[in-house]
Amino acid sequence: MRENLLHFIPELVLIGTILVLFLAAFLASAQQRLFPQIAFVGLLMMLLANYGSRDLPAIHFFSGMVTYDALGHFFKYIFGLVGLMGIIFSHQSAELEKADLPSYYTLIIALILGMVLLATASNLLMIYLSLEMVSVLSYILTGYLRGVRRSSEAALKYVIYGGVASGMMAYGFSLLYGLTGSMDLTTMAQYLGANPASRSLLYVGVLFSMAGFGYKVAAFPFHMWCPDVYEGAPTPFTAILSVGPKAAGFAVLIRFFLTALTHSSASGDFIDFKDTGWPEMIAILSIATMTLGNLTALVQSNIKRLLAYSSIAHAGYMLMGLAALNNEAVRAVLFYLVVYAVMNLGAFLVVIIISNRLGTEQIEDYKGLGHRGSLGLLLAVAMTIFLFSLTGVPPLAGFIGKFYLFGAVVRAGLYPLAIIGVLNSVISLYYYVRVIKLMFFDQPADASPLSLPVVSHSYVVSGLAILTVYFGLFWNGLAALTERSAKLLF
Amino acid sequence: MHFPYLSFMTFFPLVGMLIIGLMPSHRADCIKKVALFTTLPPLVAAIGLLMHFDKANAGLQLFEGPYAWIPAFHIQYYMGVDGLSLVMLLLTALVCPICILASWGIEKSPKGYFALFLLLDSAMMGVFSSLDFFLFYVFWEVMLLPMYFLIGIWGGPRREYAAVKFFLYTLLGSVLMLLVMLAFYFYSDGNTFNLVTLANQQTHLGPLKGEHFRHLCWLGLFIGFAIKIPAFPFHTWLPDAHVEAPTAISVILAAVLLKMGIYGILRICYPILPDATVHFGTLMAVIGVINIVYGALCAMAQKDFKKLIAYSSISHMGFCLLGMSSFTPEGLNGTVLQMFNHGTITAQLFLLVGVIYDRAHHRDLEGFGGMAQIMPRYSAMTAFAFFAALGLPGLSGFVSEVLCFLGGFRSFPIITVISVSGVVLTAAYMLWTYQRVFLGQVNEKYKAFSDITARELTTLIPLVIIVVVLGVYPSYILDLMNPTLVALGKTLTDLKIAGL
Amino acid sequence: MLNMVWLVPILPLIGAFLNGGYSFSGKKLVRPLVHTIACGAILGSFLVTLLTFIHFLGLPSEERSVTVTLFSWLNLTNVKADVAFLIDPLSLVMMMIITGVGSVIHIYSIGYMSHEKSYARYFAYLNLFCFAMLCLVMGSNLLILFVGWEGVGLCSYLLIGFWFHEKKNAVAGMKAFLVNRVGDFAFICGTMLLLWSLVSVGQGTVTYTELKGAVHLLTNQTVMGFPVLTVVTLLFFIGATGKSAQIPLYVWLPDAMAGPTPVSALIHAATMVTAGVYMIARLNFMYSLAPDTMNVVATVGYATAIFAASIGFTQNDIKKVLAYSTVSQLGFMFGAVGVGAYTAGVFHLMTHAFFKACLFLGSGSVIHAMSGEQDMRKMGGLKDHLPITYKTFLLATVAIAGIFPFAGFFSKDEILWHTFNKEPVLWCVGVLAALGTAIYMLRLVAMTFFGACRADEKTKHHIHESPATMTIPLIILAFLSVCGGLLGIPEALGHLVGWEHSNLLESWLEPVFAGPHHEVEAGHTMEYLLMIFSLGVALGGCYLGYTLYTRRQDIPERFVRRFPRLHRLVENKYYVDEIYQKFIVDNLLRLNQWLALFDQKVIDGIVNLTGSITKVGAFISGWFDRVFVDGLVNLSANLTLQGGRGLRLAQTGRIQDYLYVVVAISLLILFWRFS
Amino acid sequence: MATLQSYLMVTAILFGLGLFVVTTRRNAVGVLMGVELILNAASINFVAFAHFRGNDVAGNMFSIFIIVLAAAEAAVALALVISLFRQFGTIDVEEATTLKG
Repeated sequence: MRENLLHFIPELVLIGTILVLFLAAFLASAQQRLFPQIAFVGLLMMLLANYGSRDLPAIHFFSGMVTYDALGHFFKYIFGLVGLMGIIFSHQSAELEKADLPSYYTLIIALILGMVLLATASNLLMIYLSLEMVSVLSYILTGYLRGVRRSSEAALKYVIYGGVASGMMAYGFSLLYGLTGSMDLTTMAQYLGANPASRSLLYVGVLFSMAGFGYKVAAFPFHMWCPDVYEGAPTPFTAILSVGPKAAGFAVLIRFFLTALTHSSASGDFIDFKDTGWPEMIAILSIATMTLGNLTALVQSNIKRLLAYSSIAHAGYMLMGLAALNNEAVRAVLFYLVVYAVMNLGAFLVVIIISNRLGTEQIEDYKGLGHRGSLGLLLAVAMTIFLFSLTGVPPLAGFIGKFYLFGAVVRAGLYPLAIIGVLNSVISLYYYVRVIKLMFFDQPADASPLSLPVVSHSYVVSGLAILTVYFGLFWNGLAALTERSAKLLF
Repeated sequence: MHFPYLSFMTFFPLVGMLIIGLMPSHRADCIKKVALFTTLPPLVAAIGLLMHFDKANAGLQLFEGPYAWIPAFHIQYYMGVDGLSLVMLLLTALVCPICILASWGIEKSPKGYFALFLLLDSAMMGVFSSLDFFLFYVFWEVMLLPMYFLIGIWGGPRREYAAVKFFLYTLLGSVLMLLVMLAFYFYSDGNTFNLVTLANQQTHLGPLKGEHFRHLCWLGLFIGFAIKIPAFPFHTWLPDAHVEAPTAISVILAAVLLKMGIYGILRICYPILPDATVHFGTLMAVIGVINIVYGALCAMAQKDFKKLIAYSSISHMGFCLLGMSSFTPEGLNGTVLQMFNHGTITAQLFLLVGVIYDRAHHRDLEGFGGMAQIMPRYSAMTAFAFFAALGLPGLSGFVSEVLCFLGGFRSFPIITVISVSGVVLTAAYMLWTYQRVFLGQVNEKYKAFSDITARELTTLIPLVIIVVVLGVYPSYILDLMNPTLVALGKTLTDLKIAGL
Repeated sequence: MLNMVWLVPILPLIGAFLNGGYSFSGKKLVRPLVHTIACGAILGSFLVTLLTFIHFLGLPSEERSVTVTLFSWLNLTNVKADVAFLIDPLSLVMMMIITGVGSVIHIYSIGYMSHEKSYARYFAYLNLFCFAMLCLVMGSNLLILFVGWEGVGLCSYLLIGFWFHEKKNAVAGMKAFLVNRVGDFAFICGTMLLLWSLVSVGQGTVTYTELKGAVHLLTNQTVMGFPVLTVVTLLFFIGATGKSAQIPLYVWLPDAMAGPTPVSALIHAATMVTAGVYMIARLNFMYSLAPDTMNVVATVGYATAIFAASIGFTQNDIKKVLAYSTVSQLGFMFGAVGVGAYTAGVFHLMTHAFFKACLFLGSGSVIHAMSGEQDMRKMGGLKDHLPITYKTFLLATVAIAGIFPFAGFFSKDEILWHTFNKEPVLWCVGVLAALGTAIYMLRLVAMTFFGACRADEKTKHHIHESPATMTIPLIILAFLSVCGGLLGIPEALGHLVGWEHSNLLESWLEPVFAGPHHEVEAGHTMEYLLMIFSLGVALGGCYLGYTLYTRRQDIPERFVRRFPRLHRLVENKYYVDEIYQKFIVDNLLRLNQWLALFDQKVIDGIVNLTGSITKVGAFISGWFDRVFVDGLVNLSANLTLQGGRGLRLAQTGRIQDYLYVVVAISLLILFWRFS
Repeated sequence: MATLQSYLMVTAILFGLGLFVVTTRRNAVGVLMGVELILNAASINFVAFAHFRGNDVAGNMFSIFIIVLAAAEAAVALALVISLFRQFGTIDVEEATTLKG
């Protein structure tokens, strides 16, 4: 038991942080600046604790509900860093000015905890619980802007959509449970490997389960909440939403499919049990997701919606990795998640800064940003780096991510998928570049230099931009990390 | 251990870029000077490289690396030159300072312009020196970014359209290349991006499975490179890009960037997929002849001076395709020489168009007339460049065109004979243009135009000298690359004969 | 002396470079400096040529062929070409002509161009031309020949359009270059075919000396069913028709008269246009192996000779008459080489260079005196005003008409004699052409120098004899026109005076043209008869021409009145040819203009036709490019955007629509899976 | 004695009804009830499977958790419905369409 808790320290730290935040809200609710600091420190400690637990052996614990393995360890880093970024982004946000900040930060930390649990869950029940935890907290945070129509509307849509999706998932889980007699992913795999089971029922179960996962990562056809919610939610939270739950969704997708529904071969490839045909399903959903995301992004005029569709498209790229069914693919997805997190958070931070400063989310208003003083230039250059990276142009991190993904797909011999993927990234260029074009090629309506309310934001933007370039050139460390992390405990 | 010429040439411009980045943007003069002096050391290094280069050695040499860059993917930092890349590096090193000089008149945020230009310079050098496919690809793509901004910010009225078109087209080509690159990696022995190792693996005998698959790989690469050449029917980005780009960028685009397509085919398709190359030889020749004739006919129909030159570039790059498709030593030598010569000649043409555009602010061929009386020296320079472009013997263009024809005739007599008609067409549109713009009645509107300035002349004179010298003594360059190309051609010819 | 021979082409090049730079720099013009450089350069190369010639005279005939290699030009696997000069009797003859006549014309230009603003540019071009022409004749291989070949084309372009401020001149230059390029197209193809055919028999080369030993290997080779050598030589000949203004590519030459008159003399009479003849003479070993081509060459040559002569009658522009005369005389030369009489061809080339240069320079002197007037109908009676010009002109006319013992007699007669032996029909054509030549030349002289002056008063007032820089060259050339023929006195005549090897030129050129003499010699008696006959024809022609256009102008007028329907026939002399040509042209272009001037129609016809065809083609392909190739790209871009718009509509904002999508797609997947 | 098949049939119908309700009801509360139906279908499935596997405790546990989470979700959802009513003056989900495209 003591050992189990040792594995659980990062989560415990988060729980502790939540308690401290409660206490602080109770004792010193007037000290508005205190809460982000507590949350920040809590997350830092969680990251430290996670670092400290890096060499622990992989085990299942809590009756097999939760797993400690390299994959989960990796995702804890991602969530911790996303949380840190979220706190920085929320700092002095114009949107959140009137909101209840103590609860906001508490909810953020709880959300992080939920994502951590989701990424480490190894039992259907735990998956359901943690997924609901993330969902419910997300609904609340989406509707956090009181008296703002779009926020409430988005939250309501989100909750209905999420309810249906998780309901379908629960129904799917019930079928899987019925078929295998177990909720533990490893046991399910053992059962499926050894016993006959109805393939069609299994497929129905997988498809309905996919509704829950797909909704978390915003994959077609479970993506439609995404643009509306991104647009309606407070932007700092949108930034977290576009990265955190998506990453958690991929963690659970990887764990679910690769643990319960495949067995691994000696060559590092995973083989689909019983030939259920779910990899084809994933491949088709992946194609549909990226194509739809990219095409719809072409005609957007709101930058948050544009980034929403772009995030859908990126989910499509990453699903491609899942369909490839090999070790490289898992590594590629992990790698892609990291670089996606960096560049997408960067892009959102620029959006937040512009929104705070200019009060606009319209792409048109980015006109001539590069000509508005050194800050404007900095933001425009950073945004350019993020957007080009999202397109996948070397030497930026996004390219390396795509390189890994396409590499895995080519390795798996799925050439049509790869070609559609690269064509999609060409299409995506068009809308990313439109923003860049506006920022540089056009003259601003108001040429006055920009000033920044929060100085630290410009450092963070620069940092993320540099990181994007750095990972594009020297990604060996990150590659090694993902290689280490792409190990599941079966 | 020799001086790392290649790395120096590749990364020195980046140093200049950083320095410019740190300079205050109102010191335009200083920025220009820094830019100029950043492009000169690579030129010196290129000459050093030339001195150090062993002409008798057909293979790659003066290696730098391979150093592990990303061991996880066996990606290396690996550079080296052979006759082929040496010539291209010389061209790039030469054209860059000229372009900086030609950009002296840039007034709109010179800081950004020159910084981006130097980034472009660096990437171009990198492409020509890389021996690792991944490294090559990274440099290849890095070129796109500065190019996009240079056209899009400093270009003409339709610059946005042109820039996006350029970017989309070339990105489309390069993502296909990316896929093939990955296929090479996964299907090669020991999973490598190292171009030398890949070529030595004789993939047509070894690990890359299936003939069909190799043909697909070849086509993927070829489309990627053909867009850059640009080969029919992937060429329509070029006229737009040229028309909108500022003068110096047109120069660099025509003189260096277009060469990368051919270079890529020769560096990657030929050695790594020789059997597929032989299989598609006729395709290349046919595209070549279409480029030549079609480009020339289109050029004749143009009313915009720059568009005309752009189409003439398309036509001239067709000679390269024709020459290289023959696999004969003559054809291959002609191709590479034509790349170099086209670089120097078209650079002049674009510089010259820039001169008149700076004065008249339009490029309508019908809108001039009698300029030879107003600007005699400018007209003389233009006449020289035009005659060089139409392949006048004694100037460099002739040698390479004739070699392309000679080579092409061996393998594709009929196609080549059709191509030779391009010589007549080229002369027709060049002379017709010259007559319309420079000869005949003086257009009173432009009577006050000043003749070509010393700075403008400075950009042209080195190119003129090279064109003359290589026309009279082409062996100077041919000797550099002949061994490399003979070796390359031999593999393919042997395969071709074996295949028959 | 041979190690200095490279100076021959280089000196004019240096001159061109200096004067070109001078012109480019835009510095104040110092005329003496310019023409000293230019004339010094060409005289220098003449001197070197002369010394080389003298040196050669001292060598036994088999040693009179030396290759002077400067450096390797191309050294590839199959194509090896040096920048090298082949000095042998043939190239020496050509060099002598080029530098000699060239020098004379350079000097003449000092006077003729004395008022020209672009004096330095003019001399730079002239020197550059000499350089290119010398490369052409001295080059030791086909590629160097081609360099010179195109080089002279360039200079021709530059000099025809020398007064480019008039669009007409600029267009004429362009036409000359383009028509030549058509010929060059064939030339390049011929070179490629020759080279690769030789490579396939293991003897790939383009060097004359090596070709000579290798071409016989190709006698049995075919390409697409035709003998390789025939195809190659025909392709080369097409190239020659362009450069040497033969049917069908002669159209540029009359227009080329737009250039300054000394240029017409040098380029379009004495040297450049003979390049084709030189080329065939140089490749005689190849042509001799291709009898079919020889027939074509001879036929085209004579056809051109008579055809151009016929046009000579209808022209009123003094230079145009001479231009057609040049075309006609070039036809004789091709006729000569076509029947295998290479020596005769080169001989005529040389004598023609003398008398035609003299005629052109003389006409230049006339034009100079007439303040630029070129229409002969406005001249007349100039013999008293321009005595030296008149006398030299008359001598040259007599020479071209072929009167014994002037130069033209010997060369033309030798051609006709060889032709008679080979093909009597062509001989008849030749004689007719010679008769025509005599008549129209006398017409020219009559209209220009005899009778009353028809110029307006102002012009009349200005008429004056040209300065010494112009008259001295005329005298030199007139002298050569008179005596030049003595270099090739036929052996039949030499025999009469006891001089066995009287044909100096033939024995000089023998090493080059040594080959099987397959002509059947018809014996001296026949030769005498023919000689007397053609002399009679020439004399008759002269008399006729002189009479008809001076004392008895009433005869043609009465003739016209008596036979109105024959009016045009008489006026145009060889109407049959003209109808033939008009028929073609009108079918090609303008059916409604039967009576328009003949050559203009040809020019409009061929050049404009090709021009409009290419323009239409260019337009179509430009359109194609815009609409289809680009259109396809834009279409796919539009489709993509449309797709985006369509998909955007699906995002209605209604949550239940979203749920519909979820349900529908899930059902769809299940159906797809289980059906 | 009811067989597993009959339970599954019932839950399938319930699930379908739930989907039908969520896609057709315009009243937000009604839609939420549809969600409850779906969750109930899953819940009954779990219990049924657990029963036929010898009262497996895991299945029963899952259904209890579903009920708990459904309640939590409903709480949040209803709060949001109220908020929506404040903003839009209606709980008709068709009205809440400002975010689209």
